[in-house]
Amino acid sequence: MSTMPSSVPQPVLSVEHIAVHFGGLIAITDMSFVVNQGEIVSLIGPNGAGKTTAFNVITGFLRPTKGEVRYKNTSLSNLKPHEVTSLGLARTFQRTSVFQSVTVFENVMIGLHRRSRSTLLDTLLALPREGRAEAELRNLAHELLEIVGIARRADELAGSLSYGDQRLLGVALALATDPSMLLLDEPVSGMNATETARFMELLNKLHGRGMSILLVEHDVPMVMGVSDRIVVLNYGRIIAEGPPAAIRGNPEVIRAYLGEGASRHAAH
Amino acid sequence: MKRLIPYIALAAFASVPLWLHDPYLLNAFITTGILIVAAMSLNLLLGYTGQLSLGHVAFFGIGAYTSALVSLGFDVELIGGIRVVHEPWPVWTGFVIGTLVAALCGYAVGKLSFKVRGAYFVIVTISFAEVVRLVALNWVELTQGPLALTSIPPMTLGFPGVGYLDFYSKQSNYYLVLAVLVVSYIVIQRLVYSRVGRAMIALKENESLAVSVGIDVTRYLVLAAVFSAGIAGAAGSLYAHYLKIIDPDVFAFLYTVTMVIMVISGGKGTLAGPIVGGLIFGFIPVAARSFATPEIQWILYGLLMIIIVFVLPKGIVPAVEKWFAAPSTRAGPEPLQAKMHDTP
Amino acid sequence: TGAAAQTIKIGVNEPLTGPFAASGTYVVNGAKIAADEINAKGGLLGRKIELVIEDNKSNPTEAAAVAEKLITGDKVPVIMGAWGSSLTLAVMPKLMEYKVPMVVETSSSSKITTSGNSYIFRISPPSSVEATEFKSIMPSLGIKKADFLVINNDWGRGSAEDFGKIMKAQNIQVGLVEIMDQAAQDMSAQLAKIKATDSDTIMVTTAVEQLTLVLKQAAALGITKRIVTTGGSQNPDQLIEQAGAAANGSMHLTTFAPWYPDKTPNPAATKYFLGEWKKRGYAIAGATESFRGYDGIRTIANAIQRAGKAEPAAITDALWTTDFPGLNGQIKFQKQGPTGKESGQSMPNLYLIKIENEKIILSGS
Amino acid sequence: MLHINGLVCRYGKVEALKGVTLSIGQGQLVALIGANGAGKSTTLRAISGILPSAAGRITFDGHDITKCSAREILSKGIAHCPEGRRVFPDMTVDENLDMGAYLRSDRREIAADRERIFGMFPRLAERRHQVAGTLSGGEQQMLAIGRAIMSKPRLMMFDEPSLGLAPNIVEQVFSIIDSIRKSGTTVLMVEQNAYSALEMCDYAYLLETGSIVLSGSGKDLIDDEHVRSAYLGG
Amino acid sequence: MTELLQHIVNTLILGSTYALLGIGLTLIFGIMRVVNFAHGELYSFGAYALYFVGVMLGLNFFVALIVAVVLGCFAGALIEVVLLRPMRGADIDTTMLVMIGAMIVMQNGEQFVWGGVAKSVSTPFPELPLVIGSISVSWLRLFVFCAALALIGVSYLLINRTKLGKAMRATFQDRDAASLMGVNIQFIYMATFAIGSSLAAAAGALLGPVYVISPQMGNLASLKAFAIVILGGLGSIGGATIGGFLLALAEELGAGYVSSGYRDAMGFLIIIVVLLFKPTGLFARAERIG
Ligand SMILES: Nc1ncnc2c1ncn2[C@@H]1O[C@H](COP(=O)(O)OP(=O)(O)OP(=O)(O)O)[C@@H](O)[C@H]1O
Ligand SMILES: Nc1ncnc2c1ncn2[C@@H]1O[C@H](COP(=O)(O)OP(=O)(O)OP(=O)(O)O)[C@@H](O)[C@H]1O
Ligand SMILES: [Mg+2]
Ligand SMILES: [Mg+2]
Repeated sequence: MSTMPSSVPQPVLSVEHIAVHFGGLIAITDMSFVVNQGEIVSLIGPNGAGKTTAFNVITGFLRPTKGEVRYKNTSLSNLKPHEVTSLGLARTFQRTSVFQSVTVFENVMIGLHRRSRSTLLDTLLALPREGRAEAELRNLAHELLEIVGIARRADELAGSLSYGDQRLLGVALALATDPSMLLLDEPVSGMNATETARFMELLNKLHGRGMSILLVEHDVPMVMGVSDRIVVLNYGRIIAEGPPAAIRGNPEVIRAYLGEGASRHAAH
Repeated sequence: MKRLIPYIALAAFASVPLWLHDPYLLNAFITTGILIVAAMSLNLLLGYTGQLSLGHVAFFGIGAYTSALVSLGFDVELIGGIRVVHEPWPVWTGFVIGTLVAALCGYAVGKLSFKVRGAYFVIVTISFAEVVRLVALNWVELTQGPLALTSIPPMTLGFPGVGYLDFYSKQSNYYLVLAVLVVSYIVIQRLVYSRVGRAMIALKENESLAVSVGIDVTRYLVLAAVFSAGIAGAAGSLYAHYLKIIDPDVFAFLYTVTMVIMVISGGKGTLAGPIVGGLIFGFIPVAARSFATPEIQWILYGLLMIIIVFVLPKGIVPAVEKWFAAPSTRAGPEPLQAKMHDTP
Repeated sequence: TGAAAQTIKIGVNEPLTGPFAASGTYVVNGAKIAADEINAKGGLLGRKIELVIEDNKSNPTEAAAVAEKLITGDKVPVIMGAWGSSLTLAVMPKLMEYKVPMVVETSSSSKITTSGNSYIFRISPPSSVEATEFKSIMPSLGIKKADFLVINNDWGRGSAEDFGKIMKAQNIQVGLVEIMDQAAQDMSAQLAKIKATDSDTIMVTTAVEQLTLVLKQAAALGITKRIVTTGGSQNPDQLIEQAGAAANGSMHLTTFAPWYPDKTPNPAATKYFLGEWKKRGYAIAGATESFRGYDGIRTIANAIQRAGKAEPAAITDALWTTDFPGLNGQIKFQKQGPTGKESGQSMPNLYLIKIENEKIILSGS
Repeated sequence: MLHINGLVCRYGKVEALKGVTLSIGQGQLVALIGANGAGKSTTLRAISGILPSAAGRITFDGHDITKCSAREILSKGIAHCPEGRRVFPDMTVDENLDMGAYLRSDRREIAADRERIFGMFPRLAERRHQVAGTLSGGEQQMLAIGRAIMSKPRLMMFDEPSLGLAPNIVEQVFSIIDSIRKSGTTVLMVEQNAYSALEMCDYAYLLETGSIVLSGSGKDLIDDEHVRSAYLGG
Repeated sequence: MTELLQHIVNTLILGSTYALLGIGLTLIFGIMRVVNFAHGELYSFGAYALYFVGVMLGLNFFVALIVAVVLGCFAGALIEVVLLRPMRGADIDTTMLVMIGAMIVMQNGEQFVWGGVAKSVSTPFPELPLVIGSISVSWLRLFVFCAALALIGVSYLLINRTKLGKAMRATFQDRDAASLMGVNIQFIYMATFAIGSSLAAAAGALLGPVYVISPQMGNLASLKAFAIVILGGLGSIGGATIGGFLLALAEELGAGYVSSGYRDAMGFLIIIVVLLFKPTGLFARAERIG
């Protein structure tokens, strides 16, 4: 897991000429970009530009009209979402998404589904292996809750958490699948500046462990702060790509996305 | 204390034939027990995966017919003039084959549910049950159609040469049903208290999220459907060999409704729910017989259902559990009401 | 109490709720008339008789449970029941188990008397008996080709088979055999298909509600073929009342002819029964079903009287020697089924009636 | 104009508000800030009548509205743009806007307002016949804001209006809110984007675990040490 | 050929009544998400109401028809207030159980009050059918057909064009948001259930005279109504209408050309097949993820 970012960029995720149409509506036209091993790439763009749609295509929830996505040289074209997850690609959702009526702890236990090695037979016959596997999972679950910082709410029902805590739980769920790459859809929306800063620390920690991250976010300071590279989408088309500094100054990006107050936002 | 309850209940049930000698009540225990097994199987689908199968009686009936036909033998001509003759086999093989055939049908329906969900799944299961009923009704050569399969032998256990145990008396049938019930209970318990059960709950709660953490929806729905149908088939087989006659009425919608009543009133998604609900709704008709006219018996039955749901909307067992749990640890806030469209 | 212990209990196992509720209730009403009549005359063996009436909910499982309750709980020595064939078939193993006889008043499946249950005594005719008797009436109708429209149960299917056999033997062509579901209300599709054939007669077997619909829908489709109904559950009066003009011209094979009490085998009893029926405010339409309940209880009472005690074995023996006039001919049980385990079957009379101008005309017996 | 006194709200047995007291003057823009789970949304829900309060009193223009239904409260002039968008997913953008004007009957004005909203958010105009459930997150947020404006309230409550919006749209939304206030409508705003909210408001309250712990002008709060470290990222 | 024409005419007539049953349930099940097992009982309620007013009180047939529909509306409102209002917020299975209870009580109540013997109602329409060439159809059924089409049209406009219709849809998509828009939630719940019920009662009152009226008449009606609603796609009036005609066609042709024993099986097979190809019914709405 802890491969150091090598000097020669190793593309892990490559999106190749993706197009998505909904009936007559074109959500994405010919989109291509890569994410390298251990990199944090942000996908930004105005509302309705097609960012979430791109996530849906990458994670197998949506079949593209055209094009292909590859992860570590495996084509994801015909994989179902759970198979994509098994390859080590995990996502969070833009709208808050947790298992509402079970506890926070149980949520993470569900998230750990893929990590258990017990088989149906173990389960039915209650073999000792089953018990060991379960105990292991419980430890992992506690660890994960510590990592995202909601361990103190472990026994509450997930549905009763506040908005921000639910988003953290969403991240814990994604981490539970033991991913090598994370796709985060607006993870800090609904968090204040201080909470956002804390979340950036978490991202950096994961980054430090070699995790590749694709981030969709409208919080410009945060995006500028954590990204190695930024891809800008507008009306389903990539209009700019490059390091944060270059993007911040790009006039087209300012017009389409950042707006006049960009400099003011950046100040904080 | 809580751990002991199942054992105490088991001991209590095992003692019933020792002190209860009224054959009519014992008969009520047996038929109720059979329906409870069926309700438990429905609970696996409804309570744990959230898929409401309103055609559940199809698996029950398929188990009953298969088991009866295996033990009675048949002789049919299929399309194309192929004649299939089956000589009677020992009854217990009927039980096994009935269970397996029902599970196989569960597999098929589970696969279907890969495509259709929610309300649409409900209607597919109803349709499936109706089609199966109509086949049983119209394929007279195999099933005798409305003429009913009669003279079905009682359940026997054993092998040629070793000796046979036959379940003719009420007492033996009672213990047979109890045994099947206990085995089903254990199987369901093992499933739902493992990662399989967590996967099912995840599907019920939020399917796209479940998928995104790597849970294979189809696999777990099919798994639940197979076990559920198999257990229902086993119950159906017990029914056929106990009643000794079956006709296409075993596919009546009323039986599904009865199972649903037992599950929901007792508490869906709890292990003991179908048993508690089953005992209540199995014995109300028996009790009501003694003091009310037929229509009034039914009306009381319906009213009681409404009242139970009004007073204990989550079912009896969860209410009792909540009662016993210390208020500080258990009574968490009510979760946000899940919206139909709150899926991510 | 003493008085209660003194009564002779007779179990009645009938559908009082569910799809067969109407018919089951008719039969029970007939049974009550018989019981009251007997008690008014001083009862049996010096004791009153008491009907223990239980609802089998039109459901075989319940029918079996009810039998269990009647026999083991109420300790009845004899039962009447259980209307539908599948209900009766479900009860039969219980009779064997507890060795209690049952008089079957309505069911028509041939299996009931041929499966080797020696506690069964049936007073209603199975369709084979009906068909055999119909053979003598048939020539007068001049049928050349007949289609069938029957209810999808043992009764309908059995009729189609038995009547078809008899017709073929008489060189009458048998065309379509169409089926209608027990709960179906719309038979237009089947009738449209029948309308298009070259048959001259439609043989219909089902109970009165569905029959009403068949007649109305046939009229709506402009079907002019002769309609002959079988099975004895037609209630011609109800047909006239509910189908109106659509019933005109239809013919019905029935086992009871209350419209012409003088032509029945036992005019005095018929008149008494009809008088009681009216006095109690029941719709006359029900008489053709309820008389079976009346005859059933009288058959049982007659057997108990001769047996001299209200015990199952004695009653079974006495039933074998029954020979008394029912409303519809002599009740007398012939042996049917495998030797050594025979069931009893009585052979009632059969009438063919015709509805003309909303009146019932007796056209053959 | 709006006074809240000792408001207590519970979810089951959990006390989310433990006696909140605040007031809003006519024509003011008031900001309510606080951490996740502090009870900001709960406060708004209680005011707009979709959540019953366990204790306390809410008065609007001197009338007690504590026990009023959501419909009555809206007809008195308080609108609530809820957290998490809550658009009607199976209805089109147009129909959603119609619902915003549910209690109004001035057809011509409604049509004009609708066009004004399409002017503010051209994106919505492009999508007017699309069902709202298939809109992107930000598009839904715009719709939710537009829908709330359609009801023409005297007190407008926004729960995190900038949530999920692109920075240029956020700017625009804040300027819309500013112009709403300028047109005489009172505004109560909950915002995680605390800096912007505090900058533009007349008065602000800080809510922590169900109680108001601090209040003052926006400037006062920005300068407060605790606020800076806990909400403004230090 | 003649037979086929007759089958098609039958399909139209039968389909219109199926559609009527279906749209009533579309409101209650498709929009409100109440699994209303009592729908068939409201159908038979309508039929018995017609019998009571038209035959026992002797009012004019058409007046009786209208009274029956109005009574159905009241019955629906009553059920909503007494049985469903206390269950607000309970999950769908729990309310389903309440409605099963209501079904059992109503059906046996009917039998208790009216007895098990079927009732029939005579109508002012001529008994002789209308014959066109080789096709014939009864006047009563023709009237039922027209009345059903009219009711379907009115319902369509109500749901899709009126403010009330919009408020209904909004309420059941997001109750809290709808109440924030000023919708009177309690009223909408009651009105929706009452309108759905009155449509069921209308179907019963129209079909009562065509068939016979019995306590069990609702059983099949419920089952078919569910099938129709789902075939058409939840919540779509147009879908339910087409679903109704499709089911009638499948049954009619199934009985006519396949086997009458499998008449009902045809309908259910069609449903399975349609749902396999279009898993959310004929008129599905787009859903999105993420
Ligand atoms: N299922 C669908 N049917 C029709 N249109 C859709 C569907 N899903 C998405 N769209 C449209 O496609 C466009 C892209 O949507 P997407 O959700 O990808 O935007 P986004 O970039 O994530 O925006 P935001 O920043 O607001 O979340 C939007 O205009 C949306 O309305
Ligand atoms: N439906 C609910 N059921 C139970 N508890 C709830 C519910 N909604 C909120 N809570 C609890 O009430 C408290 C206040 O929640 P509220 O949503 O008002 O917070 P908030 O200040 O709006 O937070 P955020 O910034 O995350 O939106 C939290 O502790 C939360 O867990
Ligand atoms: Mg998005
Ligand atoms: Mg909030």
